[in-house]
Amino acid sequence: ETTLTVHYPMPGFFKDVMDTISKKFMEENPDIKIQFANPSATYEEGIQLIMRQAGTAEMPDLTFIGLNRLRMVNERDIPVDLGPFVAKEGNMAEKGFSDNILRLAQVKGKQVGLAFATSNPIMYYNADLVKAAGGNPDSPPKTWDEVVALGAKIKALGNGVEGIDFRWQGDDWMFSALLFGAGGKMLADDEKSVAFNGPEGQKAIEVLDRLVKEGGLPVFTAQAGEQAFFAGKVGIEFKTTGALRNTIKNVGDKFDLRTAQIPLIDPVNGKLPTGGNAVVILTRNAEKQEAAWKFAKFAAGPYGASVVVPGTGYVPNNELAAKSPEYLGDFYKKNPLFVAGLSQMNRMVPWYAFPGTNGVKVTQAIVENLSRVVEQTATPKEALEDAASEVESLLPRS
Amino acid sequence: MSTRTLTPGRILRLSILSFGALIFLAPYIFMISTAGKEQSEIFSSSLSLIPQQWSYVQNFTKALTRVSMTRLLLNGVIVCGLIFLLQVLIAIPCAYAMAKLKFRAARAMMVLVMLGLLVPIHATALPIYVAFDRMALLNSYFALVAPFTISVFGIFLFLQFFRAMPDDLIHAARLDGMSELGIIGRVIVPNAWPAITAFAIFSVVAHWNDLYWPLIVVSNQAYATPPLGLLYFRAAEAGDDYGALMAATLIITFPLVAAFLAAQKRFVEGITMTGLKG
Amino acid sequence: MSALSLRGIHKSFAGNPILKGISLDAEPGEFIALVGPSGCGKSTLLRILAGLETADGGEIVVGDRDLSPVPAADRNIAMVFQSYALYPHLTAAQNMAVPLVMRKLTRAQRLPFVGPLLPGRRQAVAAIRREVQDMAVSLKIDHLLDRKPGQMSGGQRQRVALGRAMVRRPAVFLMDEPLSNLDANLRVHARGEIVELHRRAGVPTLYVTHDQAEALSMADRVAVMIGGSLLQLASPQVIYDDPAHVEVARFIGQPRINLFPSQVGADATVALGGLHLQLREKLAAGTPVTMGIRPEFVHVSRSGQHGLPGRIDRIEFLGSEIILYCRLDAIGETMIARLAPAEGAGLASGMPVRLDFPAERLFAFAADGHRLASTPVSSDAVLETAHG
Amino acid sequence: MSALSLRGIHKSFAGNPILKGISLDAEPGEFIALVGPSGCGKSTLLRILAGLETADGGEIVVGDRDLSPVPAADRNIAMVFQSYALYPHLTAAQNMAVPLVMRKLTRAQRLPFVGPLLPGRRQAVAAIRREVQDMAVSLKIDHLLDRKPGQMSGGQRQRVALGRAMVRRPAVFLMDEPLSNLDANLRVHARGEIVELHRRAGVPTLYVTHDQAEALSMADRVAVMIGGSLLQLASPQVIYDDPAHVEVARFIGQPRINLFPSQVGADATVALGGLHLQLREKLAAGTPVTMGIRPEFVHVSRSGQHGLPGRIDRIEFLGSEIILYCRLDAIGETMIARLAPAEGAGLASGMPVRLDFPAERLFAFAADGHRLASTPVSSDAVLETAHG
Amino acid sequence: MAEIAEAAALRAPIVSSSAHAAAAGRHESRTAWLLSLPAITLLFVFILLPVAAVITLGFTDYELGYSGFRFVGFDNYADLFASRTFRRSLWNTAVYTGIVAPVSIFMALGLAMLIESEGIGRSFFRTAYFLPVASLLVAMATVWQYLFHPTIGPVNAMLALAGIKGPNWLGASAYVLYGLSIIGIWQSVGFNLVLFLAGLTAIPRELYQAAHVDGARSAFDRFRLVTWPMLGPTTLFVTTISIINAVKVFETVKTLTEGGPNKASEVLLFTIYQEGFVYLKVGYASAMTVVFLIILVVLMFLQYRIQDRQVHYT
Ligand SMILES: Nc1ncnc2c1ncn2[C@@H]1O[C@H](COP(=O)(O)OP(=O)(O)OP(=O)(O)O)[C@@H](O)[C@H]1O
Ligand SMILES: Nc1ncnc2c1ncn2[C@@H]1O[C@H](COP(=O)(O)OP(=O)(O)OP(=O)(O)O)[C@@H](O)[C@H]1O
Ligand SMILES: [Mg+2]
Ligand SMILES: [Mg+2]
Repeated sequence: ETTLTVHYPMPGFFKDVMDTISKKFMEENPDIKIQFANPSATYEEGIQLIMRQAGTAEMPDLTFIGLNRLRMVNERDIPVDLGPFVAKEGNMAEKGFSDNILRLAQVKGKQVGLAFATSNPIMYYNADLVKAAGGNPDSPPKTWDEVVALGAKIKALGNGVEGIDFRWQGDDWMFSALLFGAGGKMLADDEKSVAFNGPEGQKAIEVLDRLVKEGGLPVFTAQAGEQAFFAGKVGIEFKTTGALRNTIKNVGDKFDLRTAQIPLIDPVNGKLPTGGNAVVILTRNAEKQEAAWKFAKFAAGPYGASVVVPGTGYVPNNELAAKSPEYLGDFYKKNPLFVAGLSQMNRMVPWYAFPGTNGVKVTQAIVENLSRVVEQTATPKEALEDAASEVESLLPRS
Repeated sequence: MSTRTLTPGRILRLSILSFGALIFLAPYIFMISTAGKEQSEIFSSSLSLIPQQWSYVQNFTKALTRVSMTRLLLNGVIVCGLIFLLQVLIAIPCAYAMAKLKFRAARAMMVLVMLGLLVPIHATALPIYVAFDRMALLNSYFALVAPFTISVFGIFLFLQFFRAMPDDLIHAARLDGMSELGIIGRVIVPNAWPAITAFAIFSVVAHWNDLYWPLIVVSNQAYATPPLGLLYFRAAEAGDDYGALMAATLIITFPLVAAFLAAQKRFVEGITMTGLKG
Repeated sequence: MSALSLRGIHKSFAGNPILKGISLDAEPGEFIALVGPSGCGKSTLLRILAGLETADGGEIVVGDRDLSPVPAADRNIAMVFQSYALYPHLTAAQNMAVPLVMRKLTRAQRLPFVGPLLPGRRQAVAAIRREVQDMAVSLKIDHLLDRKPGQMSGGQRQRVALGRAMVRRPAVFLMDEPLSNLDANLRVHARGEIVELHRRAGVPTLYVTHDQAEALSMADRVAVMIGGSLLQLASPQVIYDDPAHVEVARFIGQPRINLFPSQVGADATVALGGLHLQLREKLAAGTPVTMGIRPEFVHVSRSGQHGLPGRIDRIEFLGSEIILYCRLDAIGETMIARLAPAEGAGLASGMPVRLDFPAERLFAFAADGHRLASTPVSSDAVLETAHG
Repeated sequence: MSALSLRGIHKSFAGNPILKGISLDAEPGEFIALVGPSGCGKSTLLRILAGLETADGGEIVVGDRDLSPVPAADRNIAMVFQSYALYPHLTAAQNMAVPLVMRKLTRAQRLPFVGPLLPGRRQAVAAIRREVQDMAVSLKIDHLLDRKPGQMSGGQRQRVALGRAMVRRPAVFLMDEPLSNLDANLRVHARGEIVELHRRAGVPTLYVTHDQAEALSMADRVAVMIGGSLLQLASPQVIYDDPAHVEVARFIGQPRINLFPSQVGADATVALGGLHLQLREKLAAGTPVTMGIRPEFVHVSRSGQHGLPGRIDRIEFLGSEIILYCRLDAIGETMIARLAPAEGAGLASGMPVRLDFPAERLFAFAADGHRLASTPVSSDAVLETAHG
Repeated sequence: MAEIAEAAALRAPIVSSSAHAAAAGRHESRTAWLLSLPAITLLFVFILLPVAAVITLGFTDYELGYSGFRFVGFDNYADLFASRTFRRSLWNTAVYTGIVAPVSIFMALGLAMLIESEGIGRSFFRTAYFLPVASLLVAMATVWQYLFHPTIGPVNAMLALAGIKGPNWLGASAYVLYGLSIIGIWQSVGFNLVLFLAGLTAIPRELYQAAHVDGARSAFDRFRLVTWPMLGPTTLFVTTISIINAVKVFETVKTLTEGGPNKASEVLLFTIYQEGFVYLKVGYASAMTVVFLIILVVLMFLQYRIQDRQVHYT
């Protein structure tokens, strides 16, 4: 019998999911026992834990790591290369792991994990407010111009109602959504110079600026924005689809909650960053690796997805799960709010991870400059230029 | 002085105190109210403290069942109890020596104590973690307790308190044939209850609520402390089940409040040095 | 061999010398009263002896053991503190039991929880309880045994402090004004208890007091400490009747001795009020001296021939005696006389009187204070040398 | 009109009655000494007067103002605490300046930072400094003005505490054993200062003391408090020569009065040592009474005819006097005699003596303690009624 | 009290220093050593050694997750002093401490005295003001987010009632430090309060009685004459602890603002944490820790030396 220690972050999202999956897994594989290490509150703390424990006896056998941090972890040589396992498995696509999906958890061609829960940014809106502001809740805005216009109308309702909340804080994910949506890129292909200050980037940051100036996007902390939306005081909110289940619970029947695709600056070439995490194998013990691979496959597979999606709002990371009525087919018919994320799956590209040791700092620099735009203490151009030069200086100089 | 009559001054005093208490308690009032609300009811545009639908039972049931609350509370009691006991046993003799004995190293000790006060656990966590790992001590009560057995705060607090004690009292004890340890146990401690109780409150509260260190050294849920347990109720990216989170928080905070209520008489009981003249 | 000896004890506070070489030997079982003006260092000396304060110089020997390196707890000295120093958290009974518990119970027996289970503890504790009870009865505080110091009056606290020292059988007793807060009867009673205890224990006792009656009546010898030095250490009678120093004479005696400045006359004689003394030391004429006469030897007559003329300034009634303050006509200074109430009948302020005294009761002191041995010379003429 | 009057003050601690209805009137400028055994409630009474403790019943009137509702700070009473209660963080000078600063500077002038800028403050502060300095000189602590209480001896602290009370001009002075830690000379000196100050201030003073000399010599009237009641309040002379109660007689007088149990004989007479007294009250024969005679009236002769036969038990030397403890042959009780040293010459322990005393000095007390008025009856026969 | 000192023409206090007999002194200091030995040992193991490790790391380029490191001399320090973030967080920490420490000290002192002089509800008030100390920030963060919410928050709702437009307490860079300060005060008043309450009990009642008799009529007079000076040691202690705790502010920043917006709430410990554990640059973070410690040690020592002289009377 093999015992696997599994670590995961954000128990608020994943505890039930993990319990369900592991229970089912153990039923199917009686010779493998799953035990959970104490979960970490956030992705960051999870990574810290793994870094500290790497190489020690405390290190778990499997963990779940944010997609944008895979690169950093890989540079420290922490995850086990899953390439050989994939190769041995052969027909991964049949099991729902298309190349596209495998690629989400690859770093420079190395398969460091299997995407477990994936998300993309969507638009949430308060249909009641939209109606009150004279909009049509059944045809949500499709372009940023429409968003700005609708936001302004909602804001004009007064009574403390804000037009828009856009989750720009914390990391560069939502900026990526604007940037990728305009067809832009973070860095040049050689990863040596900044590319986000190009025209696409300028368009992206101007959208943010307009959201503030015209659309009624106030300065919120992440939680404050969310809370205000729950309270029915915000018309339109842009954030991950992963928060859907929670949002539904918190809104209850206070108002008519709807979701829709997030507008793209370039509707043709626009892409969206993939959020979420991947299951990563850490154990160096060959026997355990075998068992761990089984679990990883199972968790990231159709069954896992069928548990994760309804439980959170993440989009299925397994194509089989999405299509097969055995798993989620019916779910989407019954739960139209979840469709927005699903419908954007074809646009999902990996969340860009910066090279070098300053990877995290780079995202921080971007966020800080975004905050200047939101607080209107800098023009979009200034902020973008500053961000670009700061990021430039943080890139590896080799 | 009189407690019977309501003078204007007294009314003013009472209103200041009550108003302040209301403000200080506001977060708790909100917390208690939230613990009884359905998730969808929590964030709403109108501030209402009374839940529309009483969900206390559901929320508390959730808090009690989703984590093994008894295990957590028991761990909390064991860890805090051990820490406090060892801290007191180690800090009091040291503080006594520094306060009342002529002692060359007292000055150097003072520097150490101040340094200890300033060093945040965040700074020393990593080396200690590595050392514990090398010695395979992680995931144990030992790992949770050991780094806190030395409380510089305690030494500092007791030092201040002991200094104020009259020397004659200690002199009398020496002549009565007490050893220095005897003096500590029979004279200093009984007369330092306010300080010890105050310290107990701080120590227990700090370690009961400590999240940082348990998070680092404990990965086995058998040793999880209450706040670690609380983490299951919290998330980063989106909201969480706030009603249950607040319920769990209340459950975890309750023992502290009870302990405080029991202790607070002690530290204001007033040990006056009435055995002395001058 | 002396039971307790101090040799050249020195002590300064912040550069002020307080004790300037105190040396003192006590026989086994001797009771020495230590008296001196407030602030002269009496408490300091006791504290040094007890090991609570370190002397700047000097030696303390008890039996034949040098105490200097011995810590206070091991010196086996019992002390009554001037400030009582009772344990505020213990009742009177517990306060008094402490020294016994510390010495009579073994370390193991004193342990909490375990201790009470050990053999012999019951009996020991019962014995202690009895001793405390007896001591409390003899100090008349047995009704207070359950009170804490905060609930007692000053005198009651003082008696508890006394009891705490007295229940022990130490090598040396030190008492720092142990009766200062007691009323006269209680004081007399406690005095008796202390003397009794002292006799039974037979250990040297050093007793600081401001009450001369106490010092003179209880002590085998009285040590008079003034200005950081021991001026005289002798039996009460000698201290009183034969003071070695003007300060001793001034300090001992109630009301205080009458002192008048004077000068050595011809042939090394001195005079006061018509009385002449022959000094044994051959001092040159004109050397300043001080003449002293105790108030109880001053005889007051309303119409005598003898004696110095004066006038009554003030009469003080003290119950069993009367104190007369008279201004001497010749030198304008005050002479104090002590009379039985009967003798004072008929006297009133402002009355002219004659003050007379026997020559053999006159003391002469040199300018540096030391006593000048002298013998009376009979003469009847009032010499003017009496004036400063 | 009396300047201070207490009416029926009651106080209990934890159910124990301590003060059982104390009433007392003081004239303006009167000095009353309050004496009584340790623990009888003297300090408690002063504390009630000062407003530091609340009485369970009774009234306090100063001038014609009922003080009961007035808080302590507004009573304008100066008090010397038995335990000194000095502010440990202030120097002697600062301690003494406190009451003046509190009363002489306006609230604004006392403010930090702003205060010193106000007009008049400089002068006021200078005046206070002078007063403190003067007071310190008169109490002989001017060299200690910069010390904190922790650096002073017991007696020095006590004088600072006294000084703190005396710099003021209050409506009433309360002093709780203010001189207990001083040596005799200093005490006499301080006594003089207090009396002087009292005279100048002309306000009623309540003075607690254990020193009878102090009480008798300083006070206009002495209040004797025993067992929670005021047994007698009268001039020192009356208290001593004419005690109203056996407890008063027992309490006042050093050494204490000789008391013997006796019985009323025929015709309401009582007898002791062959002396007969006629009682004014017509008590039945056989009623138990107590006879008293003060030691200074006991005449000791080695070979007299008169008086009770006895044997010397113990001789106590007190410098200016001698105390004789004699055991009476007939009843086995001790009679104390007080003699001048000269009279005692030749006496020794164990010697048989005769003890004699004048009939007009005999006191008779009823069984409940009150004094029985009596006149001597001349007779020479030694009556056996003297025996219990 | 200035006027008392002045009226009494204060000269320099006399400090006693006595040379002592070597033998007795040796015994005493041996006992002292024995009594403090456990503490010294543990101090060494859990504070000095780790600090030494931190100092060593400060000279390396160690990064979490990598196994090896290189000594880089003072490079980290050079980077540090060039860093805008570090300067910013130094400034923010100073502002935060400057607000939280004094306010929480004086508020606690005032409350302690009000509570002690009040007959009824003492337990209730003590508990009410103490509760924040016992709060678990993991959960409280949510509550504060809500209370300080710019649109639906009760705080701004109250302000609106008074006609004031409430700021965005935790979201706006101009206000975030004040928002955090309010929470900091809320958390530390109870802590200081308990210390003051314990300190108040140690004041002999008799001194208050003496003050009454001496004519200290108003509560303020008695406060200045007795309470304040007698609380000296407690106040010194509370001040020290308050400053240290304020400088060590971390959890609120971490859970509520993450140093944002735009570094407006970046404080020292958070920066250290961010560098060390989020950016994983342990070497650099260690250097920062060392600087942090040096600043604090110097600061505290000055404060302690100055005040200590004034508050102990023996
Ligand atoms: N807080 C208290 N609780 C109980 N009893 C008390 C308290 N305070 C004083 N007493 C008792 O009240 C009585 C009177 O005390 P008080 O201090 O007035 O005596 P006193 O006459 O001043 O005695 P002394 O001469 O010894 O100072 C004493 O018997 C004392 O034990
Ligand atoms: N800690 C100290 N610092 C400075 N001077 C001190 C200290 N302790 C005592 N003194 C001084 O030393 C002298 C002797 O003090 P000590 O207490 O021995 O006097 P004492 O003879 O007992 O007086 P009293 O009869 O008043 O109790 C005093 O003048 C006192 O002011
Ligand atoms: Mg003394
Ligand atoms: Mg008293």
